Formats: sequence, C-alpha cells, structure tokens
Amino acid sequence: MSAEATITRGADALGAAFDFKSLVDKRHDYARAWKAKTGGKVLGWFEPYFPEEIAYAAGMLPVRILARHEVDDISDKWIYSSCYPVRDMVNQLLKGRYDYVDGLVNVEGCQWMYNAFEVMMNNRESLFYHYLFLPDYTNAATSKDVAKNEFAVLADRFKGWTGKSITDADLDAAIEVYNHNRLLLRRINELRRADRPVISGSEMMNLVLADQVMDKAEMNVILEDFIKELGLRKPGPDKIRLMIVGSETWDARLEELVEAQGANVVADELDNGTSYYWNNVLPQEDRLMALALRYLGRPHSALKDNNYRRRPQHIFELAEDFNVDGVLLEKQIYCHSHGSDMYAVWKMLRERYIPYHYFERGSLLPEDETAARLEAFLSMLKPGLNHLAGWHKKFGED
Amino acid sequence: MAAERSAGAGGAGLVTAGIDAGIAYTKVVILKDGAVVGRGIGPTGGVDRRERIEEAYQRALEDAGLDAGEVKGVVVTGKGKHDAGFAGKRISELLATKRAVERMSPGATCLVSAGADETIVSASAGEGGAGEYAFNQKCSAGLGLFLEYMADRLSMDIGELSSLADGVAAPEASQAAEGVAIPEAAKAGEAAVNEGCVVFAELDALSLLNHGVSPADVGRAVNRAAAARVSAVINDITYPSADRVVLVGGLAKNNAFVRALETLSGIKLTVPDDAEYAGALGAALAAADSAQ
Amino acid sequence: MVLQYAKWPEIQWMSDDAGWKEAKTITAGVDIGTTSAQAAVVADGQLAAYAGIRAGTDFRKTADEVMALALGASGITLERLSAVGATGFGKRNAAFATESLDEVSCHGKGARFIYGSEVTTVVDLGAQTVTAIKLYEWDRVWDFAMNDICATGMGRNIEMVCDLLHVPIGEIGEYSLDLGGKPDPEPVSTTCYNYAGTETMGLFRPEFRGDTLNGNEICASHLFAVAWRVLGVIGKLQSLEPGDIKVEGKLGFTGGLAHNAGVTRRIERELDTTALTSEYDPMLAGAIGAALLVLPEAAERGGVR
Amino acid sequence: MKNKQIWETRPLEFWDKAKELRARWQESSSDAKRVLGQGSTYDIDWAECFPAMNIVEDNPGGSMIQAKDSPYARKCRLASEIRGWGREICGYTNNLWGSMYLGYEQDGLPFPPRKFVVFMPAECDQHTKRGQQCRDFAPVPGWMSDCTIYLGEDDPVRDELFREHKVYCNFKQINDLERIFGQKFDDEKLSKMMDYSEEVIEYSRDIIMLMGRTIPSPLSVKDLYSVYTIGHLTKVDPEDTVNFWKMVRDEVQWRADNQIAAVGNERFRWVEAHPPSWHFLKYYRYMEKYGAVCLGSQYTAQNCGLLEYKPDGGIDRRVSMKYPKDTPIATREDALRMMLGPDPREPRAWKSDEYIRQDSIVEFADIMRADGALLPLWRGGVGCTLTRKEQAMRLRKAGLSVIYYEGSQPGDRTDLDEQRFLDQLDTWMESFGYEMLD
Repeated sequence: MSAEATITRGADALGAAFDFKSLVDKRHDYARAWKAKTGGKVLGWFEPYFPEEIAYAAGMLPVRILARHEVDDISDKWIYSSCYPVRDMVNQLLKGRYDYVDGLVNVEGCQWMYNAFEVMMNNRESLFYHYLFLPDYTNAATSKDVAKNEFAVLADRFKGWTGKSITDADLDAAIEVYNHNRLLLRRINELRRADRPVISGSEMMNLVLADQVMDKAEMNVILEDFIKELGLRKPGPDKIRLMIVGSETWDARLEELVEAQGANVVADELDNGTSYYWNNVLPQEDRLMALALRYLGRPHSALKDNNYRRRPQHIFELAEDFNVDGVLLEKQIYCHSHGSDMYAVWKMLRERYIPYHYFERGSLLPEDETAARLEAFLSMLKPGLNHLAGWHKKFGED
Repeated sequence: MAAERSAGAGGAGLVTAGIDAGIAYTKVVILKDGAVVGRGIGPTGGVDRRERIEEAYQRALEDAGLDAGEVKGVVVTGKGKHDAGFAGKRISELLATKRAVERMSPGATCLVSAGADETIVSASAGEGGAGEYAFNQKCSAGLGLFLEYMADRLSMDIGELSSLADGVAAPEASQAAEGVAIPEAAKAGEAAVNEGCVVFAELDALSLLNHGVSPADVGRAVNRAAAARVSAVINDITYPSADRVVLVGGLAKNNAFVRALETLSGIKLTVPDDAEYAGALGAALAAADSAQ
Repeated sequence: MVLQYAKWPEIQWMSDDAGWKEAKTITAGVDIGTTSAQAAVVADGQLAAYAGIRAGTDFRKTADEVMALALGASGITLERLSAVGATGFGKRNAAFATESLDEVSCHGKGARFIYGSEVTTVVDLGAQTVTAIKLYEWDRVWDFAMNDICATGMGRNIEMVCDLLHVPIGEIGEYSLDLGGKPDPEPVSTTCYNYAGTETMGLFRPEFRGDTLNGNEICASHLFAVAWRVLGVIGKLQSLEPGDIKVEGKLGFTGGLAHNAGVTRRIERELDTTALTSEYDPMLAGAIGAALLVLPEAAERGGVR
Repeated sequence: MKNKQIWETRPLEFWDKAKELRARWQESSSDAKRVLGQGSTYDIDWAECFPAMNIVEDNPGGSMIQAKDSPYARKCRLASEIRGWGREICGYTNNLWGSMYLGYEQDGLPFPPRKFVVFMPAECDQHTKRGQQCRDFAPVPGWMSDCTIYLGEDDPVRDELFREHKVYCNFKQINDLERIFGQKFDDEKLSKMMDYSEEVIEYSRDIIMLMGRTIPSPLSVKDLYSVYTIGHLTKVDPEDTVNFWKMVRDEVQWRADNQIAAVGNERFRWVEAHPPSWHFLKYYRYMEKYGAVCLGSQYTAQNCGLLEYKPDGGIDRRVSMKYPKDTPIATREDALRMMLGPDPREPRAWKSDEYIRQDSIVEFADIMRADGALLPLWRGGVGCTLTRKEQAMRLRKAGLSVIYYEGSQPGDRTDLDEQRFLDQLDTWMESFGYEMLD
C-alpha cells in the first residue's frame, strides 16, 4: 500500500479488514504523506498529558512518538539506565526515523521521557521545542490556573512558530473533532463489555495506537465505518476475560499472546489505552480552562496519582464494569512511575479478590517466557481441578 | 613510551614476561630482547587461581625453553592480576592493551579490546583532546563468556561460531530486529536475539531453538547481538578517532562477530595476529620498560 | 572450559516391580526445560520409571531421547501409554505428547506427589525461571509468582560461576555453607545474575576487604545473592500486612537447584522454616505432575488412548 | 610517577565539635520513636516550625539505614519488593518504607506509624511519589507541592503563577496541619530559619570557593561529607549550627592561607556529579593514595544555592538570595513567597532543563580547577541519572578526563561492584601515569 493510499479516507483504503496494525506500522509514511498533501507541520509529542487539541487547532498533525525496537547501539552514548521504550525512542529519533517531525513537545511527566526529549534538543537544534508544565499535584486549587496558563503559553509559542493565531473558532473545531473521536473510541470500547465481545484486545490496542498518530478527522471517518462493521460481526466464543494494567505499551504483542492462549483482553488501564480517550472536554466559554480541566481530570497516570489516590478505584471500576476474570500487571523495567505505584494496586486487587499476575517486561517481550506465565495464570482462572477437567473445551473453542 | 625502545635496542638477553589473567583464561607472553619467544594459555580458575596462573606461566616458560630464574621482570594484568603473587608489578588492562597495540599495529588511532568479561575502547587524542577511553556498562559484561556458552549450547566450537558469517550478509541494523521475531521473521532469515542484555539474549536464543530455528541462524543472531553491545561501547567515545581501529581480545578471533561489528558500526577493523595475547604482550613490554 | 565443572549426572530409573507394566492406565509426563529434560512414567498413579538428561541443541531430539530413556528396556512403547502430558519451556517439541500443560500446575501436582499433601508452598528452582506456587489444601493453584525478567537465568548462572571458580556444581553448596562458623559475607548483586557472576569473580582481590574472602566465602557470597533473589519471588505470595518475609504452611523445593543446599538452606534460614524432604528427586516434579494430570481423563477412558 | 608528600597536612579541628553536634542530634532523634509526621521538603523547616510534632525528614532515614546496617537495609528492600515495589526504585525510598513494611526499625523497636506526610516537591520523579507509600499503607493526611519548571528565558507571567501555586500548596499544608492536629505553626521561626539557613549557606559558599581557588585544597569532599548534613538534614540548635559552620569556614580559610592541604600529595583534582554511595566512601581515601582529591559535586555545591549564574552567563559564588531583605513580611503568604525566592524554577540543577544540568558541571569543574570528573551512574534513580552521559560529553569537550561507576543508588549497595569500581579508579590514575603512594 503506498503512502498516498493510506490517507485516503474511510474503509475503502483499509479494505474490509480494518487493519489498524498496519496503520501503526506505516505511520511514518502516513505523516510524510499528510505533510506533502497539506503543507502543515507535524508535531511529535511525548506525554499522555499533551493537549493535542491546541496543536490541531493550529493546523498541525500531532503524532505520538511511539517506541519501536530496532538494534540499538547508540542510545548508551546519550542516556544511562532508562526504560527500554525511552531508549527505543532515542534510538529511533537519532536514527532519523522521525525526520518528518518539525517540532517536539514534552509535558511534565515521566523523567525518562523527558530525557529522550532533552537528548533531542541537544541533537536537532533546528526543531521547535516546547516543555509544558502540567502540575504533578493535579488537585490543588491553583493547578487549573497553572495548567490553563501553560496552555496559553503553548498557543502563543505556536503562533510565534507558525505565524498564525489560534482563534476560538479553531479551538472549538479542534475540541469538537477530538471529543467526537474520544466518543467513538468509548463507543467501541463499550462493546468489550459484552459477554462475547466482537472486538479483540489486540485489535482495540492497535486501533488506539493508530488513533494517536493519525489526523483525528480522518480517523473519525474510519471509526464510524468500523463501528458499522462491528455491528455486523458475530460474537466470538466465550473466553477468559483479562485486563492489562501498568506501564505504557507500544504494540499489541501482549494482547496477541493472550489471544494465542484462547483468552481475550477486554479492558485496560494504560496511558496508551483507555486512559487516552476516557474523558471529554466539557465546553465552556474559556476554552483553555475547559482543556485544562479535561487534562487534569483525565484518569491519573501513575506518576500523577500521588496525593489523593484515584487510580486503584478507577482500575477497580473498570475491572468490575468489564467483568474481568483476572488482571495482568505489567511493568517496564526501570519504569519508576509504575515501579512505585504497584503497592496500592496490589492492595486493592487483593482486598477485592481479583486475581492478578505481576511481571516485568522490556519493550520486547520474551515470548516463550511470557506465554508460560500467561498459560499458568489462565489455568489458575479456569474452573476445575486443572484445565483438563473439560472446562477448557468451552473456552477457546467454538 | 615508544615501542621502538624495547622492540629495538633492549639489553642483550633481557627476558621479561607478561601475564594477562582474564576472567576465564590466563594468557602469558615471554619476551626476549623485544621478541616474543614463548606463549602460554590456560584457564584462570577461581578457588585455584594462583596455581592456574602459575601453570600458564610455566607453560609459557616451557614454550620459550627458559627458566623462571632467567626472567628479569614479570608484569601482570587482567581481572586476576591481584592473584599472581609471584609477579612484580600490576598494570591495568587498558594500559597493557594500549602498549601492545602500539607494537602490534603501529599507527592505530583506536583500540577495541573485547574479551570474556570486559570491553574496552580507547581512542587516541583527537584535535586538542586528551584521548579517552570507555568501558562496557555492567549490563554488557561477560560477552565472551556468553558467546562461549552459546557455542556450547549450539553444539559448536567457537571456531564454528566464528565461521558462520561466511557467505551470509548480516542484515542491516534497521532490519535486523523488529521484535524477537519468532517464528515468522526467523523463517525469513532475520532471527534476532535481544542485543541489550546477554541474559535476555540467551533466553531469546533458546526460544529460537525451541521454535526450530537452525543453530546456524541462532549463532548468527547471537554474534550480531554481541556486536551491537561492543558497537555501543565504541559509540560511547565523545571524540572518536576511527581512522585505524584495531580489535584485540578473545572476541577478535570470532570472524563472524568481527564482520557483524564492522557491518553495524561501519568501521573497518584491523585484527592483528595473536589478538588474544595483546594484554599479555603489553604487560611483557611494560616489564621490559621497567627492567631497563 | 565450558561446563567442565557444571556437569551434573544424568539419571535413569525403573521400578523393580515388573508388575507395573500390566497396569490399567499408564501415563507419562515430560518436562522439557531450557537446560534439562525429565520424563516420568506413572502406572495407575504409581511412579514406575523416570529419566533426566541435559537438554541439547535440538529440543525435539532431547524430548525424544528423554522419553525413550525413561521407557528404557521396559518394553513399553509410546503407543501403550494412555496419555502423555508435556510441560516446560520446550514442550512444543514433545511431538509424542497428547496434552500440553502449564508449568505451574505440573510442579504443584508433582510436588504434592513428592512431598505429600502437606506441602502448600512450592518453589521451583529452574535453570532460567524461578516460580513460587501457593496451593490450596486440595490440588489447585491458589497463586503463583515468577521471577522478574531481569533476574532470569539463575541456574544457568550458577553453572557458569562453577566453571569459572573451578568448583564442581555438586559441591558448591556445601562449600558455601562451610564457613567455619562465620556468618555469610555480603552477597554480590542481587539484581542480575550477570552482574553477580562478574562481581563474584572480582572478589578475590585482597585489598579493601577487612578479611580476604576465601574460596568458600566467595561461593557463599554468590549463593547468598541467588537465594536472596529467590526470596523476592517467594515473598510475592504473602499477605501485604507488615512483617518479615514468611511462608504459610510447609515448603517444598522442586527443580534442579533443589539439590543445591547452598541456595535452599539460605532460603530456609531467612524464612525461618525447614523444607520438606523426599525420597524422590525434586527435579522430577514437573514430569511427574504432567503424568498425573493427564491420568484422570485417561483412566476414565479406561486406559485407552 | 611515584608521588610523595608535598604539602603539610593537619587534622581538622572542627571535627570534635562536629562529633558533639551529631551525638546531640542522635540523642534527640532517638526520641523519634514518637515521630508524628514525615516532612519531606527543602522549603519549610517543619521540625522547627511545628516543634511539638517531632517531624522527621525522609532522605537521611533511607540513606542511613544502608550506611549503618546493610543486612537490615537488604531486608527493607526485600520487604518493599514483595509488596509491589520495583527493585530499581530508589534505595532511599525502599529502605525507609521497607522498614515500615517490616514493622520494626534497625534497633528492633516498632516502626513509628506516621500521622501525616508532606511530599517533597518533584525534583525527581521518585521524590514525587515518595510520600504516598505511607498513605497507601494506612490512611493519613498528606500534602504535596510541585517542582515547577519551564525552559528558556524568564517569563514573569509564568513565574508569578508558579510562585502563587507553590505558595498556595505550602500555605494549605500549614493551615491544614494546624487545623487537623491543633498545633500552632511558628511563623516567626519560619522567617528566622530562613535567616539561619542563609547564614549557613553563606559560610558554605565561602568554603566551596576556598576549596576551588586554593591549591592545594584545604578541604576534601570526604571531610565535607562527614559534616555536610549538620544543620540541613541533621538538625540541631540553629544558633549552634551557624556557629559551627562559621568555625568550619574560619578553619578552612586559615588552612588555605597557610597552605595546609587536605591531601598532602595533591596532584589530581576531580569533581563529581552526585552523592557517592554512602556505605562506600572508602574510595576517597583510596584515591588519596594517588594524590587525588575530590572537591565536591553538583550536589554539594549547586543544589543548595551555593553558586549561581551571573548575567554574563558564567557561574560563580552566589551573592545572596535575590529578594531584598527589607521586603516587609505582613502575612504567612508573604513569608512563604519570600522563602520561595523570586525564581520559582529552582532548584534547576536537580530537575534538568536544556542546559543547566549538563553545562553547569563544566563550569563547576572549572571553578574547582578540576582535572577530571567521576560521574556515578545510578541505575535506580531517575533524578540521579538524568543527563549524566551528556555531562560526560561536555566535560570531555572542556578537556577533562571523565569516568563513570555504576550502582543502584547512593542508599543501596546492591549493584555497586566495589572491586570493579576500584579497578576502574586504578585505570583512571594509570592513564595519567600516576602510581600509588606506598
């Protein structure tokens, strides 16, 4: 599929398959084609708290910098320690995989991610850079004012860069597109609550990842079509229902491994997953304040869930609403935010008798090892003395 | 510290010895008037380390047909350098290797020493710089041991692992590993193992075998992973001086690894003869320097 | 030099009671690990034969070999077996198996066979993976935890260190416990076995250590680190209430390192408990468990395949 | 090059006084069995301002556990790990809260449950989350603040908002504490402590500059570390503290004037970037055998406001807090505003921005007339590790020789391979042709 073809709207370009994974894989081609077509700027962003609406209102294509592993012999020169995804980002950025990006924005959040951002500042001086402070203390009375002002500063810097002011109408339009996008994603996600969902965990994850690197208006058309297609799908077999919680993931490999074991991931609490689209902007006259409240009020990421706790409760609600049988807690090696947030999650899950399996991962999963864990965990969740008691015949088989 | 001094005009009959007691093997070189007259190699050992090092030394003396009494100075280097009680001075691996490379490959601007345990890169002074060196990070310690174990696991000797590169182009870095690649990519000849950590690499290699990937393909993947680690140390140098890069140490004998490293780093490597004896030679030369 | 000191003996055993061949239902289990492979034959629930070998390059060949070795000269053919359960890292290579089973269930079941019904916490000490399993009073997995990915390869690392130290793998444990009454020295890195290995090999250096460590103490420093890492896995099964690390009920070790007293004693010491012992080789737990788990269905079918 | 004694050395006279102060602190902190709260901030001196509440700070707790009792520290970290904490999480955190999970302290006495916690502002992500442990463990009130930062030129509007945000956070902490616990916050003490602290910092500035400008250095960082915490983390009577630091400054001044060396064979000077492994300070003495002296780190010299950027872009001794001393303080908010100072982006050397953390070490090395730099790479601390590799590149560009060592974190001995570290120091010194003094 040529780069040009991928930006043709709607399902036609994708075929009936709605192959979101290939959209993710071809995201660089997509962005280059977008640029060629529109002449606009592409803005790379790093942190889940980045207010994309502002960039979109400024006529840019905001794309999330996603980790993707390839042989890495240069990141050691620039950073020590750090989680694998961040290393992968540095590796990719230094190797020019994102050469179409005109600017990079980092938001107060994970410091490893910040490290990747700042390595780039020192490597590609010609790009536009902005660091946006969004309080770690999200709930202080003054936090929203700080956030709103930071958004105003960002809009101002965009203006200085592009030469174009962002009008209220621009913001309204962007908020409209993004709200619609989030609504569509929630609608699709809601289908996972069914006893026999018509969408698999890996499909959903790929979809959300693709959503983060594409023009939302275009994506919305695809999503509308996809929802129609989902309506035609027949429910699959009964499967064990899992939920994934933990460090950000950058592909759907874990979901695929779960599916290979005859189970399904029906819920997640990941910054790259449901947390990305969970809440909408509630419009008000002060557009930037509306945005500030949306971002401060989104499901807390682990790093920002440090004063009055929200995450455990949110995870519990998801687990209950989506009727999950067990939770996979995955943590990237060196992920300090999740490495220091698990206790409260463990505690909540134990108090509520929700089985979980905790494990560490890199950006690559050691597949046989992970499969062994999953198999044992799933076997624990199935009724009967062991999974040979016959019950497995109900699961994973039509 | 010019190489010529000991290589050329040494005192008549000056015999010195250099011992490189590495984590796995002890290498010994005996010099007479600047010329190598004897070599010895043997396991360094652990609880029996003192005896094993002495054994390797005796082996080298036998090879040279000399008696310990004739040796005017013994210098020891390597991780086990504190355990050769009979030796005189200790010098660091960096210094010993540098000293040897001056002799083995004059004009080298950068040396890479990759052994069982440690990887050291030393670049000569660029413009205005003082010259610098870099060690491997702990996460990539034990590369040589890893390769040796993998060879055994693949039922190869280290020579076979070394000959794997022949006729096979190492994939470009960018294509080499999109995931651990089991089994689809493995089928396509792109089998790869984690190149960031030898423990993960081993697990990946076992996975590849588990999925029926041929030992030869696994061997290639393993060599490439080791090459990426060494390349990372080379890249750690702020002022690279890559005009003439010399590779020494045990890994230099592994041709497949050397080629993978060249492909990945884009650097042409010079591998001198007896590259694994570089540390020992450097120590012997240092001994000659101080004996004069 | 590889594996000169790390060699451990391969095993083969068959019941003297020739009657087992007449049993109604004969099942087998194979546990194809990363480094070793075991096979066990169970006749009407009784252990009849077993074998254990080192895993080779070709997992398929390894699986065939260990199964053949267990059946040995018994005259029993694969076809006579009512069911064969396969578990372990390389189980996909046991082409002759009729069922594929997860490792945790197999080790749990096998440990119940080996140590009896009182075992409630099973710790499988494998070459690559460490698994702690909590069992209900009945044969059902309550919870389990596996090692962090960063702490993979414990058994393999001990093999490598034995080779480097020139200490036979069968003896390193005893050496490490023989410290002349002195307490354990500080452990080497408890994060990563690769760190631990190189750090161990640097301990010979005399300076800056009040007392130079002798060979036994160096073994102790290494195995202490290993044991400490295992504790990190075992502890994940306990309640989150404040208190020291502990296990509830009786503890049983399985896997190859269950033989290494230098590891197991230290774990027992920290947990303030004594592990169960058995006449059976704990290395066989996975294979026995697999053979037993496929038994009920096979028996139901009347022993026919 | 063998080396020998060149300059006169002398034992430090302030040493006895330091020991006395420390003993006094120990005595008072053994009362800490009735600790009420966990204060975790650079800003407010909680212990002085809420005297009845016996508030302890968390940083020294975590590091002292490792330094004093390694087996116990190991247990603490295991206790954290098996309750969900990553093994690569900061050792201070895992040590301190590990003892909470164990339920007892080093001496076997019960861990005093905290009644509240004040989080440290987020210079390092792991500090940001350090307070939550005891709140997740048992429900107690907690308050946090923010480490506000932006890049680029000063922006008065952002400064104003950030400052007010921080003032609000601190104000709320104090008011809520008063409201909940019925204790009076000592507003006068707040201002007074700022003065004391500024006085101590003034002396510290002198000391650092004397170390940097004098060859041989009158004081090594090894000596400095043994008194470093007095008045900061090791709280004693404020006036005694100020007098003590004056005594140190005077002695260092005298030594500098009289060419009394910290290391008699000084021939190599180096700087660091971060605290060393507190349980393994031996390497300073090891290096002294080579005639090498360490003059401090970004941590010792920059984070506490000892140095500052000058209008010309250079870095030098900080004159004083920029807020004029005669600004009237009418309200608690005024005092807090005063305390926070005019630059809400501080302390920037902690939280990296595009140049400060990378570049300032070069300037620091220059002031210290350093020949080399030793950069710790702490695997288990994001704030500890950020930008180290870039610092090395810039130091090399400035002509310094740079080496690293790797470990977990200053309060965690787990991954510090001591022998490898010392071997690398040998290599470093040998690369200059230096041999050890016999």
